[in-house]
Amino acid sequence: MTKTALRTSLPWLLGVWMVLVTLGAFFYAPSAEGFKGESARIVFFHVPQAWVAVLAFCVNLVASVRYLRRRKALDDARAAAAARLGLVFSVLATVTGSLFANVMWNSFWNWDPREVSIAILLLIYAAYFALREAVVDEERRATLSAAYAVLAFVTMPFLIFVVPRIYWSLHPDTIIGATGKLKLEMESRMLQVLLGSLVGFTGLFVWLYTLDVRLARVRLARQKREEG
Amino acid sequence: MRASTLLSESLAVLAKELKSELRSRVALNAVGLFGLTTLIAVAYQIGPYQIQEQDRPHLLSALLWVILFFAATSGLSRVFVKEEDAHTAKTLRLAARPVAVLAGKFLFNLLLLAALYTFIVPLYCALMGYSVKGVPSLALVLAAGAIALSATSTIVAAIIARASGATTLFAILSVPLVLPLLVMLIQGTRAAAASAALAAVLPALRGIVSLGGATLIVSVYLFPVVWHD
Amino acid sequence: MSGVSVEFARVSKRFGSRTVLASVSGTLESGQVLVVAGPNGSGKSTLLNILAGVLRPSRGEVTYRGGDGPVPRARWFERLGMAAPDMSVYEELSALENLHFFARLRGLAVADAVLRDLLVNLGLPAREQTRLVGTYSSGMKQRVKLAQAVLHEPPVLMLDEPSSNLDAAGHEAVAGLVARFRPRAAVAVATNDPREIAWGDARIDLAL
Amino acid sequence: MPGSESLVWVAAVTIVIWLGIFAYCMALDRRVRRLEEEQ
Repeated sequence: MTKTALRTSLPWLLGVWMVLVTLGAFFYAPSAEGFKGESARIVFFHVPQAWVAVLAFCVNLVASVRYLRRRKALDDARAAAAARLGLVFSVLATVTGSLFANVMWNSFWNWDPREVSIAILLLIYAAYFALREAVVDEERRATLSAAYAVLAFVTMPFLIFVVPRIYWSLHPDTIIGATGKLKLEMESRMLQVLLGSLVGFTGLFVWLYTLDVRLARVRLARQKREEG
Repeated sequence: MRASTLLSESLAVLAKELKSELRSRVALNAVGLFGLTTLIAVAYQIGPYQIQEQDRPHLLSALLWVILFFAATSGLSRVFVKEEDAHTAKTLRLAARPVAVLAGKFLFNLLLLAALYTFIVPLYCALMGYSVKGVPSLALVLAAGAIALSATSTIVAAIIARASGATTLFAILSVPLVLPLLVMLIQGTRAAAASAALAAVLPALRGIVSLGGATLIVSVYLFPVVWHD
Repeated sequence: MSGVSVEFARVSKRFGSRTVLASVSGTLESGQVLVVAGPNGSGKSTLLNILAGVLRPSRGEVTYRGGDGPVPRARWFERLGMAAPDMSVYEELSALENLHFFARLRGLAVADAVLRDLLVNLGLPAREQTRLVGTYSSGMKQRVKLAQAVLHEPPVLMLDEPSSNLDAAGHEAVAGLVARFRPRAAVAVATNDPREIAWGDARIDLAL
Repeated sequence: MPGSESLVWVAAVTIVIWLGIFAYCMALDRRVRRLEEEQ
């Protein structure tokens, strides 16, 4: 299995995998009690999106720290690629979250602790790109956005542990626990679909991320050739 | 070789900040007037009597921190933005150690916040009829809050100082970082208002102090990278 | 401070797609004045900023060699004095307050009289020294900038268009300054002014 | 097993959306690979 053979076959595998996950989400997994109709099924898409948003933030952090140490333009490209995907997935997670909240508690936003953390993560990504847009010089843009990513990472633990605990006291009745996992008893089949979806969405993130980085690598190589 | 210590260099930066601020009073006016006008607007609209009894504890502490936060953002970014605008930043870069600059600017922002709080908070309590049972614990929460807010604002100010549209960018970049802090400050203020016991504010204080401390520590590593090219 | 030399090898700088400096090499020797000449936009200031450590080169290295080996980049500023068009002093402080501030920052306890004499030598009369720099003319501000560059007797001195905004007397004062520093410091002057080019023991010509 | 009418319809729409995204990504993949070969 050469690298290129792997690289061509993996996307197809992901394609089929996600079709199976979707079928599983709607037909294989039983409907959950205590939910209005089939609304709970959105969780098979909402939780993985939230997970990928957090994963992308960690990839962005690692690339940012590496940029601050080695000052390689490719590390900055990696950080930006991860942040772009992080932004997209945190928007998706926020939207699916509020859709779910709307069906369940007929209000698009009811300050569910985990939703607040995802929304703040979305604000961090938006601020990260506002900063990148505002700085013209490439090297300075890379340095400043890397510094902001590290700074934002420091507040993450407070975001995850402090905010939910406080909001929890405001809304004790929400069933989505502070730990980010749905509190409902997960039947084995539900768990299988959720894990399958997590794997699928992570695969999608990795695929898009590598595409973006390969594109950046080509652009940097061309730039170096022009400059050489 | 280096006769002076970091402390004396930081104090030199602080002294310069205070001297030039007292002469121009730009940040002081921004923060003071913004705080006062928002307070008057809020007090006039809401006033002590229109909030129901059971909502008062949370709403009054949340409103206080909304006013304090936005008043602060209008002035806290100046410490670095004015250095870039006046082209004194490069001179300072070539004369001082980065950590001394960070410490001096942090202390200045801390004093600015302390001035804002001592000016606005009593006025707020009077105008809004906010009775605080634990005044010493509220003072503690305000002090810890000032340290944490100054730590975050100073490093964010350094990051945006050389970007275009710096002042608006400052608000956009500091809001997500400060939100967890504001949540804890609001909770701490509520606890301080509700009971005189110091223990009431301890959980919030622990969170504020550790977030402020973590931010300060990471700023010491990040600032030299941000300050120098 | 002992003599310091600054070696720079194959220094290049690109801003986006524009190459401002293409592989420039040379050394700033102690006891010598190096003139960096060239038309506007040829990268004179960029080269000086890279040598001063406030700007990273896209390629190439810069090394400060002091008495006891290479000096780490974070400490170059302690051995360097610089004056440049994009370096101002604080307008809300007086000339003396500025110099005292920079002296304290560098950890030097410099007597008030020494600073007053330094400013007088550069052509800023005593009665002006306590007024706010904001009220100064551009020539007087330039003199304060030069004073801030030399008050710590640096072994490396970099002057970017030092005579800009200066009258004849001002230019003479700068010439005196360079002559005073040449014997025991490495001096670099970026300029297009033929009078300043004449100071150079060595020269680098940058092209567009 | 829930086989209600609307569920089938929603599942179908989701799969169509996914196949659209998938096709777009495959096209991107091919373009990047072509760019890399040009290097």
